[in-house]
Formats: sequence, C-alpha cells, structure tokens
Amino acid sequence: MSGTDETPQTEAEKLGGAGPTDTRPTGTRTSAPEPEPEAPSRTHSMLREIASGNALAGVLAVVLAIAVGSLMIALTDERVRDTASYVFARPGDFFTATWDAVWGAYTALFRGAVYNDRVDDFATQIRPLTDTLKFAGPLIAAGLGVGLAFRAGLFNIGGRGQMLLAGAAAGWVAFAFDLPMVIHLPLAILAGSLAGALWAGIAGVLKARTGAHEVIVTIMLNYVGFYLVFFMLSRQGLLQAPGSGNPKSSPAKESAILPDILGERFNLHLGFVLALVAVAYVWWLLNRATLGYRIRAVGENPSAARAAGIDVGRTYIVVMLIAGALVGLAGTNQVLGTVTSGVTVDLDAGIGFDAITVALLGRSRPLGILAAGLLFGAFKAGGFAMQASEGIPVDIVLVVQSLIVLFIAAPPLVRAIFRLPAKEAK
Amino acid sequence: GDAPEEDSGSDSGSEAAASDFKPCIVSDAGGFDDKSFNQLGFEGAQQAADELGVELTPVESNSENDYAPNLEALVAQGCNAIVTVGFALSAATVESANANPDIDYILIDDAADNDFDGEKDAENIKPLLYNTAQAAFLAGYAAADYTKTGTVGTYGGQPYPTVTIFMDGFKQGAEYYAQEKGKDVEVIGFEGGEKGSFTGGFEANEAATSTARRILDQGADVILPVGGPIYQGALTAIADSGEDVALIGTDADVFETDPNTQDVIMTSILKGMKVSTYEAIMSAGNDEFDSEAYIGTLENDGVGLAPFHNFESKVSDSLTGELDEVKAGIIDGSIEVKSYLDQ
Amino acid sequence: MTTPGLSPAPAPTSAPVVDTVAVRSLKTPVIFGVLTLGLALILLLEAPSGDTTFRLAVSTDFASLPELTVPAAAGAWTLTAVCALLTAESVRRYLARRTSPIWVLVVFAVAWMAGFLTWAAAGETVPVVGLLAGSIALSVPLVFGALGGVLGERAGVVNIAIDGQLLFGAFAAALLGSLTGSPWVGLIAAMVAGALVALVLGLFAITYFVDQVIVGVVLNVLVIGLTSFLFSQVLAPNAATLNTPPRFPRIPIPVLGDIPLVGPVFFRQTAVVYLLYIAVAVVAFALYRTRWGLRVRAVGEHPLAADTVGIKVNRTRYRTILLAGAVAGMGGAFYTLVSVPQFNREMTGGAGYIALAAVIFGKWDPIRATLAALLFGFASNLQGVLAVIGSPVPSQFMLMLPYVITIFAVAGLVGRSRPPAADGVPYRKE
Amino acid sequence: MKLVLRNITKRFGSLVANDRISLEVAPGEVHCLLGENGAGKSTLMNVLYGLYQADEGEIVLDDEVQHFTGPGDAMAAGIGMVHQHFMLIPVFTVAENVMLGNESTGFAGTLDLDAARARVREISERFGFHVDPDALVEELPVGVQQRVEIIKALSRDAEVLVFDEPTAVLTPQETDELMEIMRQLKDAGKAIVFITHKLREVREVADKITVIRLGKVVGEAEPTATNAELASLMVGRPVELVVHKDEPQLGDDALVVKDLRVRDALGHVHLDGISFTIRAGEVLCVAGVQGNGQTELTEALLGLQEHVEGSITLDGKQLVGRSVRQVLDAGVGFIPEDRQEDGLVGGFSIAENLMLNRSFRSPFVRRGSLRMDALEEFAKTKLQEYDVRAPDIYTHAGKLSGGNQQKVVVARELSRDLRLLVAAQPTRGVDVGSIEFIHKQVIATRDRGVPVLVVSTELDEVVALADRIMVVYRGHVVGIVPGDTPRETLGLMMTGERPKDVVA
Ligand SMILES: Nc1ncnc2c1ncn2[C@@H]1O[C@H](COP(=O)(O)OP(=O)(O)OP(=O)(O)O)[C@@H](O)[C@H]1O
Ligand SMILES: Nc1ncnc2c1ncn2[C@@H]1O[C@H](COP(=O)(O)OP(=O)(O)OP(=O)(O)O)[C@@H](O)[C@H]1O
Ligand SMILES: [Mg+2]
Ligand SMILES: [Mg+2]
Repeated sequence: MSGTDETPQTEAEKLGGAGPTDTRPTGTRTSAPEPEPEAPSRTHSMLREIASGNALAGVLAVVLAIAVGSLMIALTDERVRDTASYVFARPGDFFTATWDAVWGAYTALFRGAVYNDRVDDFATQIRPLTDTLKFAGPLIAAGLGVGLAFRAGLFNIGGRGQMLLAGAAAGWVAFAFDLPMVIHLPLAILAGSLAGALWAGIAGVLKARTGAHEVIVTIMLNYVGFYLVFFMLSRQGLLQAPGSGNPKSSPAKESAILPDILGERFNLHLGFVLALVAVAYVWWLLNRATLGYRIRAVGENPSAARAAGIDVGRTYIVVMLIAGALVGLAGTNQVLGTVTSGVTVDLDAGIGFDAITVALLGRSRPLGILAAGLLFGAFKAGGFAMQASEGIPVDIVLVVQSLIVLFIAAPPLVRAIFRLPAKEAK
Repeated sequence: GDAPEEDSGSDSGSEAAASDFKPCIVSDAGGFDDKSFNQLGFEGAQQAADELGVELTPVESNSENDYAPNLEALVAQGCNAIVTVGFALSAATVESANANPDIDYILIDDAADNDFDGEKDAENIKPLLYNTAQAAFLAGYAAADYTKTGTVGTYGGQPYPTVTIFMDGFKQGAEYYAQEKGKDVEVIGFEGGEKGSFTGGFEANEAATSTARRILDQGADVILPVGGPIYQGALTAIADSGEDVALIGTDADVFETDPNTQDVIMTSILKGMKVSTYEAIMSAGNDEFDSEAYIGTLENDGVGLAPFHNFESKVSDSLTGELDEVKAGIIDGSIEVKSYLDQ
Repeated sequence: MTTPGLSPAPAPTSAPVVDTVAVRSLKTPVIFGVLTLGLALILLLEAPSGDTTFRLAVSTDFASLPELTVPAAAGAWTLTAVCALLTAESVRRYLARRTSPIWVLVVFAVAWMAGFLTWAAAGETVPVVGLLAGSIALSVPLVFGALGGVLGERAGVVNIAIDGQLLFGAFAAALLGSLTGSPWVGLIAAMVAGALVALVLGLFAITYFVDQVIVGVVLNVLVIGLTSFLFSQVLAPNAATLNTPPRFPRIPIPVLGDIPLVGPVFFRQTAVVYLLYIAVAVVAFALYRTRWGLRVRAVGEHPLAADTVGIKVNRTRYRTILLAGAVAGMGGAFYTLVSVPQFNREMTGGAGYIALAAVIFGKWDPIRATLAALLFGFASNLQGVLAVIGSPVPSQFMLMLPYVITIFAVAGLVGRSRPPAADGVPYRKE
Repeated sequence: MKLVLRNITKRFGSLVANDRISLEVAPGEVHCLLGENGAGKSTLMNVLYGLYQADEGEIVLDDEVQHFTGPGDAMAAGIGMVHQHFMLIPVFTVAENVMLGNESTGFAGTLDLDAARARVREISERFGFHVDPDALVEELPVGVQQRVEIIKALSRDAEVLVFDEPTAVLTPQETDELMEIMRQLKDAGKAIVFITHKLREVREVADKITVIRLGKVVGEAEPTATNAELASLMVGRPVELVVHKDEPQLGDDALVVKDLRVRDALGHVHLDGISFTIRAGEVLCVAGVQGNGQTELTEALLGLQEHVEGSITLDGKQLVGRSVRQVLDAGVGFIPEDRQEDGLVGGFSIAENLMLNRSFRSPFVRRGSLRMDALEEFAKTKLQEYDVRAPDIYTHAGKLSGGNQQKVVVARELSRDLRLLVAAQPTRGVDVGSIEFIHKQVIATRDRGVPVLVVSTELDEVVALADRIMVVYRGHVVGIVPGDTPRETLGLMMTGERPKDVVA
C-alpha cells in the first residue's frame, strides 16, 4: 500500500467510499486540525494497528458474527428445539444437540471451503480450497469495480446489469465465432469487459453531463440490462440457442473457455488469475498512476480537484468505464469459466450485489478487496457443503457475512461487547 | 417437559436398517416451497424415499451459479440418484452425469439435449417431460364454455417455454371451443410466442396481484395463472374485485393443496411431476432405473385435468362429456395441440 | 464520512445579483423533439388500425362516465401533431430565451401518453380506472419506503436500509398476522420490525459513526439472509400456522368512493392505503410546519448549529429514523397483508432501492418523493396493462419501461439536486 | 450577570487545549480574548457554552456554580454566543433560525412563525438592525448573517454574550457597526467576551484584555497597549506588523481583462463590465465587501465559471473559454478563497497535495505514472522552505492547522513557473505569524516580475500588499486607485460611492 493509505484515520474514514447522496465536497470534514504527535511511517503504522488492538477487534468481529450465526443455527435446529423442551430434565442432551448442530455446520463449512478431511487423496482434500478461489475470482473483480467507483465518490450499485451485459457479450463472442484460442479467448474477454464498461459508462456520462444521480441510474440500468439480455436470449438470431425455446444461449466454444489452471481435476480456472491481475492493475492505478491520483482527488474533494484542472465529469466517465470493465470481467468469468453452458439471465448469481459488501469490507482498497473476496469465496464454497450435509440453508452465510462487515466497521462496539478497554486515545 | 427414553434413538436405527441407497434432489432458483415443480418433485422424491426407508437429501439453489456446486456437493455426499428440477439445471446435470456415470440422474422439465441434436447428452439422465399443452387445451375448452363475459385470461411468471406451454394450450383450447360452438370467446394475456402478460418472476407478490387485476379489469371471468405461487395474486385480485371469477390451477390439484382456493377454483391442469419423480426414484432404488425419457401426455395420464369440485354444479351439464370427447380426440390425434415439445 | 469537531458553516456563496438574464436550456426542446419523433416513428412503422376505447368507469360505479372511443390512427396522429406543436412552442421559447412554463410540460406529457396509448391499444379498450388504481397499488410500498427515506435523510441519516425495512416489515407482518389472525397486529408488528432495522442502523451509524451507506447496504443483505433463513427453516415448514396472514379488506369510503373516476381510483382501497394518504399528509405537514419538523430539518442541515441551540442531535436523529423505519415497515406490511397473504423470500424485489431513487428524484421532499414513487407505479402498471390488452411491443421491453422512464426523468428533468447538507455525516462531539 | 471561569482545563486526548484558564467578566464590561490560531480560545468558549464539558474547573454565574450538560443549559442560564463559524442553517429563514430550539408553538406543535417574526422585528428595531425575518439566511450577506446570530442570542435574553471572532468576515463599516452594537449591549448591562485577532478592534472596545497562548493565560493587558506589545504577547516573540516592500519594477501589461461579464446557471449576473490591467511585477488588490463578485472574478480568471463573456488575456493569450487545465498550463497560480473547499484534498498527504494541479505532466508524472521519488524529494524541500509545521510529508493535509494548510497551498502555487498569481483571501483565518510569512511570499513573487491579483476583504492586508487597489461593489468596479489611498476613502468606495477626489 502506498504511503497515503497508511496514515492513521478514524475508524469510519477507513472504510472508504462516499455516500450515494454525498455530492458535496468533503473538504469540510477536515476542518478541526488534529495534531499528530507521532510520525507515521509505513511499517510502523501497521505494527501500531496490531498493537493498538485493531487487529484483535477484527478477529473478535469475526468471532462475534460466527457466534450470532451459531445462535441462529441452534435456535432453528429441530433436535435442539426438541431437547430444549426437557432441558431441565436432561440438560446434557440439549447441549450435545446444540454443539452437534453448530459444530456440524461450521466443520461442514470448513470442509467445503478449505480442506476436506473425509477423503483420502490429497487432490480431493484440497479441492475445496480451489473452489474457494474459483468463487473468489468474480467477487474480487466485481468488488474492484465497486471499490474503484467508491474511491471516486461514486456508488456503483449497477453490478448486476454490468455483469449481465458483459456476460452476454462475452458469451456471444464465445459461441458465435470459430477462432483459434489465442485470439478467441482474449477477444471474448475483451468483448465482455467492453460491454460492462459501456453499460456502466451510461451512468458515468449521465452523471457528468446532466448530473443524474448515479445511484438511481445504476439501479435502473440493472433492470433495463436484465430485460435487455432476457429479450436477446429469447430471440432466435440474437442470443438464443438455435432450436431452443428457453432463454439461454448456446454454450461457449472450447476455444473461448478459460482453461483450468490446476488441471482437469479442479474447477479452478484462469478467471482467478485474471482477478489477481485486476487487483494488481487497480493497485497500480490507484497508488501509482496519475489517473488514479485524479480519481482519488475527485473522490475526496471534487471542488479542489476541479480547481486543480482536473475535469471532474470526465473523471466520472473514465471511472465508470473502468469500474464497468472490472465488473464486466466478473461477468465474463462466469460465462467463460464457471458456467460455460450458455448465457442466461441468472449469470450474475448475486455477485453484483455481493461485490458491494466485498468492496466495503475491503475498504475500497485493492488488497483489502482481495482479502474480502477470498473470505466471501470461502463462505460461498463452504455454504454448499453445509447445505448438502447439514441441511442448513445457505442464507445463514449472508447473515454471517453482513455481520462481519458491520462489526469490523465498528471496533468500539466489538470492544464494548467483549469489555475490552477502549482504544487508548492517541 | 419429560425426557424421552434414552437410546430410543430413531435415527441410528433407521440408518442401520436402510440400504445404502441415497436419493438426493436439487431445486432450481425457486426453492422447494415454490408450490410448483420444485415442490412436486420434492414431494415425489420424499414419498419414494419414505417408502424405500431411506433419507432424502435436498439442497436448494439460489441462482444458476449454485447448480454445479450443489451437484458436486451431492456427489461428494455419496448420492446414488439425483433429481434436478427445471430446464435451468440441464447443463449442470449433463456435466455432472457425464462425470459420474454410476449415478442416476432424473431431470425434470428438460430433455437434457443442450446441443439440440435430438439426442440426450448423457446416458444416465432420465428426462421427465410433460406435454401440458394437452391438458391446458382441455382447461381452455372448459373455460370457454364456462365464461359468461366471453373473456378468459391467463398470465405467467416469466416467458419460459415450460410456462407458455400452458398458456398456449389454454388459448388453443378456448379458440377451438369458439370455433366449434360459434361462441365469441376472447383469450387475453397471451398472444403466442413470448407475447403476453408476465409478472416478471415466480413469487407471490404485488406484481402477481396487479397482473391478475388487470386481466380482471378487461372483463375476464376465468383466469389461469401459470407459475408456482403467482396464483395467490389472482386469489387476492378476485377477492378485491368482488366479482364472480373462476380460477384455474396448475401443476397439482390446487383445490387439494391450497384449501383457501376452494371457493374459486374451477379446475386445475395437472402435471404429474410428483408421480413420475416418485416412480423414477423408486425404480432407481430398486435397481430398475431406465434412462428413457418420459413424456407425460393425456394418453399416459402424465398430464390431465382435475375434477371440478365445487364447480361441478356451475359448469354446464354437457361439459364433462364434451371434454372426454376432446381428450379422446387429442389422444387419437384428430385434434392437434401444438406445443414447443413438438419441435 | 466524518466531520470531526466543529466544522464551519457552509460558506455563504451568494453574491448580490447585478442583473438576471434568462438561461436557455436546450433540454426541454430536445427531449420533446426526441419523444415526438419517437412517437411518429412507431406510428409509421406499425400503423394502428381500428378504434381505441378509453373506459372511464367500472361496472360497480353508480353513475358511470361514458366510454371514449377514438379512431386509433387519426387520434394518435392528432396527438402527435399536438406534441409537435408543443415542441415547436418550446423551441420558440428557447430562441426567445424564455423557459417553457409548466403547463407546456403537463400538456405535452398528457398528449404524448394519450397518443402512445391510442397507438398501443388500437382495437382494444384501455381501462383507465384500472390503470390508475393499479398504479396506486403498485406504488404503496414505494411511497411508504420513500417517506421513510425522506424522514431519515432529512435528519441527516442516509437510509439505504429501506429495502431491509420493507422486507423485515413484510416478514413480521406475515408472522404476527398469522399467529394472531389480526391484520392490525400484523401492521403494528411490521412497524416495529421496520423500526428495529432502523435501530440497528442508528446504533452503527449514529452511535458508532460507521459510514451510513455501508450500514444501509449491509443491513439489506442481513435482512435478506435472516428472513430467507427463517423462512426456509421456520415459516415454510409450518406455513399453515405461521405464514397465512389475514388480509386487509377493501373498504370503499361512502360518497367519496362513488365519485366517478376518482372514487374507484382513490377511495376503494384498503386501510393501509388510507393510512398512506394520512402518512404523506402528516409527514409533509409535520416536516415543514411543526417544531418537530423544524428540529429534524435543522439536525439534517447543520447538526452543530442545532446542538448550539440546545437540540439533542443524536437523540433527534434516533427518534426520526425509528419513525422512518416504522413508516417503511408499514409499507412492508402491504406485501403480506394486502398484496398476497404470505411471505416469500426476498419478496420486496429491491423495491427499497426504487424507493431510494424516489427520495432522490423527489429532492428529499415528501410530496415530491411520493409523486416520484407514483410515477414509478404508473409506469409499471402501464406496462402490465398494455401487456394484457396486447401491445405490439415485446414483453421484455414493456417490463423495462418503468426503469427507462425513471432514467429519462432523472437525467432530463431533475438533474443536479441538493441533499440536506449534513446528510450522511455522523455527528460527533469532541 | 457576572461571569467567572475558574481553572478550566480541557483536554482532547493528549492535547491540553485549555490549561487552568481563569477569567472574570463583569456586567457592562467587554473582555477581549486574544491569541493565535489554535490557542484555545474557541475551546474555552465552547466549554462555557456547554458544547464541551470541562475536565476540570468550574463556571460561576453570579456566584452560582453551573453544571452545563449541553448548550441548552447554558442558554437557559443566560449565556449567548455568536460563533466563529456561524451556527445558522442556510436554508432556513431568519425567523426560523431565531426560533430554532426556542420555538413558540400552536396547536399540536405547529410553529408560530408570526411570533418569531415579531421577535426578530422587535430586536432589530431595538438595536437598529435591518433584518427581514422572512429572508433565507443563505441569501443574506455575511454581515447580516452575523446580526441574525446576535438576534438569536438576544432573543433568548442572554446576559452574557460571547463573540467568537465576529469580525473576520466583516467590512470596516460593518465592523464599526458591530463595535457600536457591542457598546450598546454593554450599556444595556450585558457581560461581553470578545475574541479577535485584530488588535485595532481590541483597543477600540475592550475594557480588559486576556492573552492566551498554547492553552494557557500568558498575560493580561490594558487596552492602551501597543500593537507590537500585544502581538508579541500572542506569538511569544517579536513580530513585524508591516510588510517591507520596495517600489514595484513594473513591466508590460500582462493580464488584461476587458468587459468581463459572468453569470451563473440560473441566469444571475454577478459581474458586469469589469475591465482592468495588471502589469508584470505589480500587485493589484481587489478590495470590497465580501460577496460583491470577487469570488466570481477569481473563478472566471481560472476558468472555473461556465458562463463568461468578455476577454481575459494573459501575455496576449486569450483565457476565456479555456478549461481550467489550460489556464493553469498558461502559468496561472491560484490560492483559493476557501482552502479546504478548493485548495486542498484533506485526505491526501501533504506531498500529494503539493502536486494537485500538476497531475498531468512532469516533473511528477512520467508516462501516466507518478514519480514518487521526485514528489517526495520536492515535498521535503518545500516543507522546510515554507516552514510547514507537520510531522512529515505523509501527514494528511486535513490534519494540519489552518495556517499550515494555507502554507501548503502557497508552497504549491509559488513553486510553479508562474505568469500570474491569483490569491483570494490569502491569509483568512491565519495567525499573525503565518500572515507575515505569506505576505512576504506574495511580495517576493511580485518582485520576480509576476503580476499578482490579491482579493481581500481585510483593508489591512490590502493596504499592506497593494500597488494599486481596485474596489468592487455589486459586480462593478467602483474605481482603481493607488496603493496609498487612505482607508477612509477605500471604506467609502466599498459602499459603492466614489469620492470625487480619487484618482484612477
Ligand atoms: N482535465 C482533465 N481532467 C481529468 N482527466 C483528464 C484531464 N485531461 C486528461 N485527462 C485524462 O487523463 C488521461 C491521460 O491524460 P494525459 O494528460 O496524460 O494525456 P495527454 O495526452 O497529456 O493530454 P493532452 O493531449 O491534453 O495533453 C486520459 O484518460 C485523459 O482523458
Ligand atoms: N474537537 C476537537 N478535537 C480535538 N482537538 C480539538 C478539537 N477542537 C479544537 N481542538 C484543538 O484544540 C486547540 C485549540 O483550538 P481552538 O479552536 O480553541 O483554537 P482557537 O484559539 O479558537 O483558534 P482560532 O483562532 O483558529 O479560532 C487546537 O489545537 C485545536 O486543534
Ligand atoms: Mg444432444
Ligand atoms: Mg476559534
């Protein structure tokens, strides 16, 4: 991370991102100068973070969220409820049942997400981990798209529409052309990113030219994009698979499919690597590129940026284009890697919205988004095993995820709950 | 309360007793409580599992992304027969089936032919298909006979073929009646293809209610909602309209499955998913699984029309007889009912 | 985003005006032109034939208005001509450096809509009452949600959690309504549930200064997870006892309900809708005319200034968002106590986000936000009505209509808008 | 009412903002608090007003110890405050602002606006204010807003009145009027605390003076003390109060503005028929009451205004119609009026702020990426050169004190190759020491042959810096006069009148 990322901030500031309605310059919030006694150097501040208990609070936030999840699992578990009716007669049953339910759920989650100890060969044992990475790929890419927009003070809720359009474009290139792989695959990826960029760009242009609020526009574009893709998927000659009546396209040709990177036995495909490349790119963009510098300037204080010769409207457009391309990468990842059987209107799989949480948890910083994406990918991968083996609806994962984001954002609350001493004032 | 006897542990007992047959089922994004094919498939599988004395492992999907991982999770759980519900799961089922030739797959509502060469794409999949247009034709005929306003209506959840096939058959039936009897009957809400009234989803919500309301506003006095629980919207719209409107159910006999409808339900278009799933699982459990595609028709009673129940007295006396004739005509081919399955 | 300590007042920027010249804006003429051309184009591409009938009465009216029948082609072209004239007028005004007055806008909107309907419903009957009444029904949760949004933001708390409040309200209404058999209990439960979501929002956003956007978005996810989880684990397996709430019946208001056109549209509704009318009126009045409203607005514009005159900023904010949550919760009750008597996972379908759009579109004003929500309801219902009577447009495009209209409206008509100055800014002392 | 503060201590974390401060103010007395920026004056007053709770010490009113939990208590006890940053709600009317928190209501909590209007009128009349109760506060000139603040305090029958830097945004005339009002209030028996940096005002109205430095009382002074005495007491060292400058070395006409007309998006014309010329090596000061078009003028020069007619040429190059970036590239340096709004990105480090308007090409940019080493090098040098008091170049600009923030802006602008410097209120809210420094820098820039346009509402500053003075009033130029024009004449011109004897 760059030097600017590391200077200490207040808890709330760290979470990056401006409000959707935050069209005012943010300059005023810096009014009361607060003297900074110590010199923050890069490693220094990280060490201090850990020492000051911020990292501890982070861990406790996760613990707390998991505890709430456990409570829900236990409360709705049949055996627990049965045993609760005679808890005073034989409390052991109740506690065993509760323990079984909760332990069973989380071990299943772990088995599905990281390491499966119930099988013998190593490859199958670590297969869950590769699944986690597979699910993390699009979450990271889309999270970057949302996070980057946040850094420019824009709230991109349009992930769904951007993914759909991107998936449709990539899917179309993938099934409609016969090309060698070296051309076909990049072309399909490019088409997807381009479609995502253009779709998001609409919001950017409208914001820059007419002042239309990007929150409204991106929400509306989600629906418009959905029906547009639906329409194209329902028309022979457009995207619908020839001869089919279902709203679904033909499957992607082999030459446009993201290859598996660990071989046939694993589902992990090149999409994850692309997501990593995207992380590196966004990191470079935000911390080392002039464009990123301008993006951050516009996000932090648009009026100062304008006075410094930065064209705010143009920056909005550029940011939305890049953000859309990143989200588009997630859509591309879906149709060329994860579900290659053809484009459908369901291809976004909720990633467009999950990306918002990922970006928030990652504090709109590329590396943070990477970490958040991996965590959520693990939850996703583990959720399937948890449902299949314990019958617990995957919705519990949503609950735990959102609680983690909330608790991590409010360390004082976590400290209060665990009765830790308040962080020493600097 | 009192504690039960120690070690009465029913689960350990049944586990020991049961064979190692493990039936499993994956829903599509609608979930098992969709009052439609997911639910019926689930009930059929559950019934089979109960009879076989084994436990059914159900998993729900929330989106298309979940299909493949869910199938993988089930394979990892050691399932030997997996029911996948809905055309959306077709591709994932094919992939999983090809990777696990020892497992029996039962795919509801799709032919498992994703390359459209007319052939199933995996040997060990048994597709369950239903030509509901035939039964819907009968419903359309009945509706045309029953209507006093001369307008009958239909609406669907989303313009998927499994939905529009009902609407299509219904329209053809009503038009057949109009032509035969010279009665002026208009079908609103469906024009063929994907043109028609759709709520945009398969949830009982305000969109379902208002779509039904609009159809009633056009003077329809028979209404056919197609798509799981969206008939709930029609129920409220009918109640609010204060008019005498007859409802036609889909999939199961809604008169039985939802007693709230008993005052307004005229009949239901039956789609024998529960039975066919049940039978497929039973055959798999008894090692008699055949992967021949099943197509439910009027002829094999895979689809049909439910009794009129409370409407027995309200429909014309000759209707039941006429319906039998039409049904015979459809079976022997003298009456043609078109549907997407013909292609 | 934070405002540490004492922040300066928004700097006064106004300079005395030397002179005022009229500003020319091409927006209106351009939008008019595009729309008129579009209408003409569809008329050319798909010429309407037959008559279009507008039914103004419903069969239960005691004094019914006559039906209005126009020849589709002639009628539609006439209305297109009217639109063209109005476009010309707006161009003339543009050249004369004058802005188009509101009547031009209104007449244009009505003429265009009528022209479009005449074309789309050629040979059919447009049920005008159903079109309007249905619009209201579709708007109800949106209006409640938007009111909740306006209240929260006016107090300086960005309420993105509207969707969560609606959904939790719907859930609680279904559960408690089923358990007690009383829709009123369900309604109150919905309000409590909405307020509960707001309380969590407050805890994080007001007490712990967490970015309000974050809290809002995440709360929506949390509520989806929670309700879906409970739905599949608790409600669905016990649907008969836990998920069959009673419905509010329709109560036609005597006299008012009998007025032709107006009656069936506005006054043959359920208690929830009448509560909505009251809520809109009360919120609008209270916000601008009462001490409570003055203080709420003060806290949202300049919390420090409010603090210096002895107003407890955070207490006011808490109270306001709890109220906002309760109002939004009422909207949630509409789903399960009026629309369909059962809860379904994610049954709001993102309506809270649309309500949020209405808040911004309505410039943080309760009446305007209500109108924005109604516009949205109208567009959705228009789509449905046309689908039923069979329009020449593919259904996906009809389903798209409300969203496209909103984009046009926001880009073309509203433009930049100014939120309450302290919206989204937590207030912390010292 | 007699006010006594005893040993007030207030800490913010480890910072002691007030360190055992004691103060006594008798009824009918004006007590001045003097001190640099950040000395702790506002903090002390906020403690008195109940906004902050003191860590130690007590507040005594008429021998009764008070325990304020919030401003409400303080107001109820008879304390009124005119805040440094106005505590008015811009979108409310005067009457609404005055009644807020103290509303008279009718049925069901409905506001009784008539009562509020009557109250505003009554107080206005008593003290000779001219304030329309129905005017929107954001549309009022600052001077009037100030009066609204005073009305607010008086409408609650305050007996102790605190004025926290009330004159910072006022014209000389308005300041004089305020002094007059203070005298009236004093005669009415109010106890008044008056905070200011301006020594002239102190001597004009103060009965007693207390000087605070670094949170402590460092001394008391008599109103008769000299400026130099007071200033060195404040700063802790001797300060030069006048800027030494040589005769300008005038070059050719550099900036030529002709018939400038600026309107906003609503069609309001804010500037009309502005023409002037600045020669190389000359400082032209724009004097005038705040809000007479100065903001629009500087923004028009920078290309920040959208609707500009007329011509602005710099060294013969037309600037009207150019983008901000092109104007900057043409060599225009800009010190904006509101540094936090337009000058700095608070969340950026000092180093990043130093390249804010040079994000397009060298020296800090190479083929689209940032040259961090060059930037850091540059920032370190400038930090020293401009005496920016900050731990290091990575410190966020938002965390700096106002004076240091301003130095960052000045450093950035002056380290470019300038062909014109536009400085709007370059020393607003900056302490004496920093003012001195910034003024020296402006003059040094002039002496390098750069034309300088300074906009200031402080006559002291105008007189100190100007070679020529242009007075604006309501969007027009009243006149352009020599730098040594007497203050009285300038004050008069600022009201729009043009004395006959002035030369252009
Ligand atoms: N004023 C501006 N505000 C914001 N972005 C800008 C501005 N000017 C250029 N950009 C964008 O910055 C990126 C690179 O700009 P850069 O200045 O490096 O290009 P350039 O070739 O130097 O431009 P020019 O030809 O105008 O000098 C481009 O994406 C461009 O669109
Ligand atoms: N809320 C706060 N939190 C932390 N520190 C604060 C806060 N308010 C003020 N300070 C610090 O306390 C010190 C005194 O500030 P104060 O505002 O009282 O100064 P002042 O004398 O009024 O200065 P000025 O002339 O600029 O108004 C400064 O260092 C300031 O940064
Ligand atoms: Mg095949
Ligand atoms: Mg101060």
